[in-house]
Amino acid sequence: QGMDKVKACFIYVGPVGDGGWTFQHDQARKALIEEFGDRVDASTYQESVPEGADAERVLTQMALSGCNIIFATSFGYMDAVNNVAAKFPNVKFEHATGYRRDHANVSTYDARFYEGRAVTGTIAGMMTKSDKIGYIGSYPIPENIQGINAAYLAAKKVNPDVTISVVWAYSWFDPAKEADAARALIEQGVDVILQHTDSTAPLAEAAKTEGVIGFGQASDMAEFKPSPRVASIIDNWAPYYIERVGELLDGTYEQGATWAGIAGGEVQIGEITDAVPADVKAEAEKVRDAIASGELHPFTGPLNKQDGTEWLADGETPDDADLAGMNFFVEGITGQIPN
Amino acid sequence: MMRLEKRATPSRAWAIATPLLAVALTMIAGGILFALLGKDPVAAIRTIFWDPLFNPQFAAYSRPQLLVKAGPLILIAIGLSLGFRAGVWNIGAEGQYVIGAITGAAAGLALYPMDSRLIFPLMVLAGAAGGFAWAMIPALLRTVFRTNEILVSLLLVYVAQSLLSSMALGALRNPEGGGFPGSRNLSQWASSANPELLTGTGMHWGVVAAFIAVIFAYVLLQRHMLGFSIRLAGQAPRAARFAGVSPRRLVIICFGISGALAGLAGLFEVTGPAGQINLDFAQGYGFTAIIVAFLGRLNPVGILLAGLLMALTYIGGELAQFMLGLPAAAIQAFQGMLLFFLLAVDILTNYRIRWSSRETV
Amino acid sequence: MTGGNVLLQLDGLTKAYPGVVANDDVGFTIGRGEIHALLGENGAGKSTLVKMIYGLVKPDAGQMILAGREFVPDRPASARQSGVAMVFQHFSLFDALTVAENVALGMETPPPMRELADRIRSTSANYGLPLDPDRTVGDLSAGERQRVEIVRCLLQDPRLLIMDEPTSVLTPQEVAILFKTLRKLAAEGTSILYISHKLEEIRTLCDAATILRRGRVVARCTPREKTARELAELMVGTVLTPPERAATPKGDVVLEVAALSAPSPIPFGTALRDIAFKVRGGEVLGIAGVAGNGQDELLLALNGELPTAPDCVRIHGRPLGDCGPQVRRQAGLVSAPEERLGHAAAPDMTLTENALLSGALRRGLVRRGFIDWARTRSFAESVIAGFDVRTPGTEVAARALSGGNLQKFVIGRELSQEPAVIVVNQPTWGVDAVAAAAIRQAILDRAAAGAAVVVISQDLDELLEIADSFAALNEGRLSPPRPVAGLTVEEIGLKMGGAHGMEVAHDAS
Amino acid sequence: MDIGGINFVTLLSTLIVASVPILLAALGELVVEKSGTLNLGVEGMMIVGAVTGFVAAVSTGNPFLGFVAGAAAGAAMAGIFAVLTQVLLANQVASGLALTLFGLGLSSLIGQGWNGIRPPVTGDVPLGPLAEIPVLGPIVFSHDWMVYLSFAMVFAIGWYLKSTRGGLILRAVGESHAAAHALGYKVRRIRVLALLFGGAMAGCGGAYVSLVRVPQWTDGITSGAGWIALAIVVFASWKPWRVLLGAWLFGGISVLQLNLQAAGSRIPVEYLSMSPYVITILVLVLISSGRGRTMGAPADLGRTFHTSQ
Ligand SMILES: Nc1ncnc2c1ncn2[C@@H]1O[C@H](COP(=O)(O)OP(=O)(O)OP(=O)(O)O)[C@@H](O)[C@H]1O
Ligand SMILES: Nc1ncnc2c1ncn2[C@@H]1O[C@H](COP(=O)(O)OP(=O)(O)OP(=O)(O)O)[C@@H](O)[C@H]1O
Ligand SMILES: [Mg+2]
Ligand SMILES: [Mg+2]
Repeated sequence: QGMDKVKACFIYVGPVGDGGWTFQHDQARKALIEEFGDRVDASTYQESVPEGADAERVLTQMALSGCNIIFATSFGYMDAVNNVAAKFPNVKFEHATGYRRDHANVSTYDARFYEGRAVTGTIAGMMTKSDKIGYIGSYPIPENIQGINAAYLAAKKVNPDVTISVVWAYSWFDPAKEADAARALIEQGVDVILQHTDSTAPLAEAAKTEGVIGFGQASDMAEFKPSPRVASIIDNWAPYYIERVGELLDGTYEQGATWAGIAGGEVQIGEITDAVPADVKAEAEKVRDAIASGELHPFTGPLNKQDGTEWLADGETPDDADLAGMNFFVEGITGQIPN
Repeated sequence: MMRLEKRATPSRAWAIATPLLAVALTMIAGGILFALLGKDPVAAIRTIFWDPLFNPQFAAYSRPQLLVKAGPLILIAIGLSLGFRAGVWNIGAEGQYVIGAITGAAAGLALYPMDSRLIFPLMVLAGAAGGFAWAMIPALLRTVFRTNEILVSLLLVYVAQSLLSSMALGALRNPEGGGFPGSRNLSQWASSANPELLTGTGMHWGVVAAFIAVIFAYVLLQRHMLGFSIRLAGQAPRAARFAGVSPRRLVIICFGISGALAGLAGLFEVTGPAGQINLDFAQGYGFTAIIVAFLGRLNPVGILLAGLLMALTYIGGELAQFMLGLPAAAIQAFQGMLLFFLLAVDILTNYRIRWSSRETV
Repeated sequence: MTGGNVLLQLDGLTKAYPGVVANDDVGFTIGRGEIHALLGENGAGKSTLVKMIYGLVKPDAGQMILAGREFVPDRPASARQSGVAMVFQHFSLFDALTVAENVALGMETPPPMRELADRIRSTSANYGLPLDPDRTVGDLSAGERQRVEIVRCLLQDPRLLIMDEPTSVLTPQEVAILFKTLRKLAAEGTSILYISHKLEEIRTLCDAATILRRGRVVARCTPREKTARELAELMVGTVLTPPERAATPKGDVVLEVAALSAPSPIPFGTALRDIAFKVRGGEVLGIAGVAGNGQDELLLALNGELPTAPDCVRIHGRPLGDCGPQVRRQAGLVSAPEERLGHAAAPDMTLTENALLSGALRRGLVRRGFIDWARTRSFAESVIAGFDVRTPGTEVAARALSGGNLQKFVIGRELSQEPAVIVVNQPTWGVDAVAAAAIRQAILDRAAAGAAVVVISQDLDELLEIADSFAALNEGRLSPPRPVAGLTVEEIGLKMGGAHGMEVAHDAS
Repeated sequence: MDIGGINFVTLLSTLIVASVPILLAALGELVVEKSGTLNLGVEGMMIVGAVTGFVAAVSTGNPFLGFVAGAAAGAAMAGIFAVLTQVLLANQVASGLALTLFGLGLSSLIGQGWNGIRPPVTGDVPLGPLAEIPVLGPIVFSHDWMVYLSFAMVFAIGWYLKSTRGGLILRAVGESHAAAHALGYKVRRIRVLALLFGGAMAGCGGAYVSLVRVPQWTDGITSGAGWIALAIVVFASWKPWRVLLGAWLFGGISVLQLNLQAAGSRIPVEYLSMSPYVITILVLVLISSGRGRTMGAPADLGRTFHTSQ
């Protein structure tokens, strides 16, 4: 059963102006308006909704206000989405990065950010002069751990001497803390910074020291081109949103669980600038294309866990459940995951 | 020139009228603010104050939500108001709220997945104890070392938030949660759930507790010697010592009560509306409750009304955000203004204003 | 007085406050080099008048002429520039600052600090009031603090020096030195406007007097030509009768204080040192002393606000030194601190609530923690009726009462509790003569009924009138009590601590 | 200079920069409290200063104007507080809290659309060869002018309070407003001026966060620095010199905990991240214990002054 007009609503965990995670979701919302024009009303969104009781109320009020499909763009909305979905079976709920689909009207979607990390990790490994790369983690959760492991493995492949230092910011978005973390890493001799937090502060900090580079995260962070931002991992939700709303319009919408990566266009590698030597750029692009084509999996055995026990046998790759619950560093990383 | 003349006795009429005047002034100033933001001020004010209560599309859902939102605010504000009346400044209720939620949740989760009716009461006790214990830190530092309780209680909020992250990521993390931060959902485990007691009312145990606290505080302040001592210590500290009130004991009592109530609020929230310990659990109830306490003129009935009013601005504010595109920050500034106006017009209660042409010293 | 000799002429000065006309058409003149007394009951409007001359308060009507020119001081600075200096009734000093800094704050254009310090040393020595400019004012005795105020004025070579009750904090010896200084100043041509309630002082010092009652000038006279009693009756407008006392036999020792030492809980306060005395039932012990010698601390130690070792304070033999006010009340001790607003009573609470404040325990106003408001109200009503407290009712705030009426309420509240021990500090401070007599009588009546009474007062006449035995408090030490009979004011003065090292200065001048 | 994998020269150099915002705000608050007013709204004034300074600097391209605008905005916020507490005699604690709440909302409102932008660079003062001196060079001689200005303010405020007549009057008003009033000083006017100065300093400190420290604008960017500034005033017993020390101590711990993490310390992260607050509390306890009256606290701090004339 198709629809003449769809009202699509969005609930964001941060401010639209964060220039990162929420900003990218909002870009995708605007892409919907662009794509469908009058057939879609995508004007309704609410920013900075905390995970918990407030999210449940906002979702309910959105459902009451006549939304047909609601994109809930944070993992922490999981319980709220499923609770509200039970009460509004006619409203479709799309939950980003979650895994629970308790009701037929709940779908989940996510992106394989670790694939992008393999590309930036390659650049990091080849570019570092001190053989020290740094990683600003947000929280010690699987998504971050996947990224750290992927970046480290990629860097080590091209530079066996590389070591990685991790600083946890305990926030997705806290520019002051991220800046301090970047500074601390630089003071430790790190000259390539990878970040899993959403502000441009680490890049701004990197810009203060000659020879330190970093990467855009979530959005392109183009204002730091060509250096310190030498490349970026961009979250691109527009294709998915357009696809889902389109399906709702033409009546082909079904419950789903999507985890797409570079191949699906959800994870994009932003322009690799000329601050990077041509051979490095070529190598990075090779990794990117190999992942896109499926030739290369960032986690391919033989791989051991940090404690030396075997994780993947030669040639083996992990399944999605294994990836989604990743809670250990791979062999060679010296830091500890806080517990 | 404006001249202020202290009234012999505070005006009772103004004591009731000032909050209403403050709300009216805030509506006007807020309307101007919304107009400056390019929104229709009348529509904005209506969406905030009217729609949650009477708009047929939302009211049935929003009205009970008022209680859900106001419950913890009232519960915490009642505790704080006792201290504020006694001149004991607990600014760290947010931390006590978080710790109460953590200890309460931990007590329950330790017994997971047992099935017992005793678990929830046990968690309630643990939550109150957690908030109480956290409040005892500034209270004891104050009484033993004379350390400024405003600063200590406030700094402890940051410490509590660090503990919250650590708990959400570590000790209390849901082992079946795919490694994501956050505890098990306590509202979905029958033994620990704090459900809606009467469907469609929003009434849960936390709201019940808030109402009990209002009555308790009212009786305490009106009829009980402890309440009298609290008022006395706040109005005339030396007279309180003369009467035999021990300032140290009062600090301990006021922090203890407010900490325990904040801890309770945290526990009821984590087992009910919020459902789990997660990184976003601390939502500033402890700070907003300070506004509520002052808005209610530190009077239990006033706090009850102020808590509901505050909840209205939250829920109406949310509606105004996604219906009118009013930024979340505008609502926050609006709430700040409300407190400003309240403080400003409060002077009418205690002073008479005279206008004279002559300059004054 | 001829026109050329007039320094200040006041005409028709009027100042109204809400509910009171503090000054009503006040006018008089002060000659050059004249020491002029301003007399009046509490609240008669003396302070208001001098504040108008000093530019702190603006008159509603009237004019002033200083040295032949119209004088309209709009702020203290312009008054100071015109040569008017003032020593305040309540000290205008800053405890945490040094003497030199305090002096600098009272001057228009103070010289650099070092020079100022030298000038303070020389001027103060010159007038017999030696001061160390580097000391912190909070550490000084009351007499020394007053010197700071006076020296601050003298450094500005004033034409008119206003002194608002300067002697209430001085020992008789210190008063003598002060008078010598003032006479020297007058001889040099400075006019002095002198406010005091101590009529004998006025008689020895002043050349002329103006008497105010309820804001109006009711009389002018030359004080030397009147007796103190005549002056008092001019002020009050009625004939005064001294209180009666029945010679009652003394009972057993009720209150016993021994080896009482304690640091002061008040910033810049005075520590108590080894205080000992006994009071029998029916006996009134009068404790004299200059303000700031430990009176407040002694009251706190007796009423339980300042805990000490258990044996320091015994009531009926029970050691209670470490117990708080409630336990002592239980044991029969009632007390009335000097400061009524804020200490003895909560300013913003009603009289009913203030009755509860100390009466809860002994009057049984609270049952199992719950307050019986009806009983409390009737207790308040009985105090109001019994002590002639003028108030519209029990539900008005304490601060709405006049000082004297509030004092009657406070004293009445304590005396109505069938006490075994009564401790009062300055029972009649700031209270008019009629009410003061009533309060003294009530205290004596309680003593006659068997209570042990300790009256701390700076008013020596009051002590001589009501006390059986006498002791003096000086820098936290108490002289051994002795019977009051046969005691002279000079002896008392010496017991009160002499002149705090002023003899040296005395010789120098 | 490496101890436990941490380079102390860079650490010291970083902590000097990291402590500038709290140093400025605390110095301002010190003057305010010396005059007898307790303004708990430092956080609110800082964050409004941060956003206003940021917007001004970005739109003019001139960081200097940014700091001026930040100071003006902080002073304007203090003006609200002054009207509430000095004219309308409102409770100072509540007014300060209201100021912070309002400031957080207002700043985020002003800052809409200014996120993620690069502000113009506030460059280091060119001290030429001085900056090349080993150890001392990077620690002392390679900072931007605000760092040196903040040092100068420590001296200036210390000197003003101790050695000038204005400073003497300010302290007198804080000690006893009644006595100061009796001597004819305009208690209210002096307090309002002190408040405006304190607001300007806090606004400047906020602007330093958004223009130099981070540098960018985002909601809640001052993240509690204003509260720390308040704690440091108590810690410093109301002495400018010790404010500097306190700011360095807090800045040092904040920087050190991240350095420890980056150096792979085994201390759990959550303990490291709460350490600045815990240590501040411990220091407060040490400072306030043992003595009768908190040393240096103005006697009339936080009392409302009113005279009916
Ligand atoms: N600021 C004020 N506001 C209102 N009323 C005032 C004020 N100052 C004085 N009064 C009133 O004016 C009257 C005269 O007071 P004033 O202080 O001049 O008396 P006084 O003669 O100095 O008394 P005392 O001997 O007690 O010092 C009193 O009734 C007093 O309550
Ligand atoms: N702060 C105040 N607020 C309201 N009314 C006041 C205030 N101070 C004084 N009054 C009123 O002014 C009148 C005079 O008060 P004041 O204290 O000066 O009395 P007084 O003349 O000194 O009397 P007493 O001799 O009893 O002390 C009183 O009737 C009192 O009600
Ligand atoms: Mg007087
Ligand atoms: Mg009087």
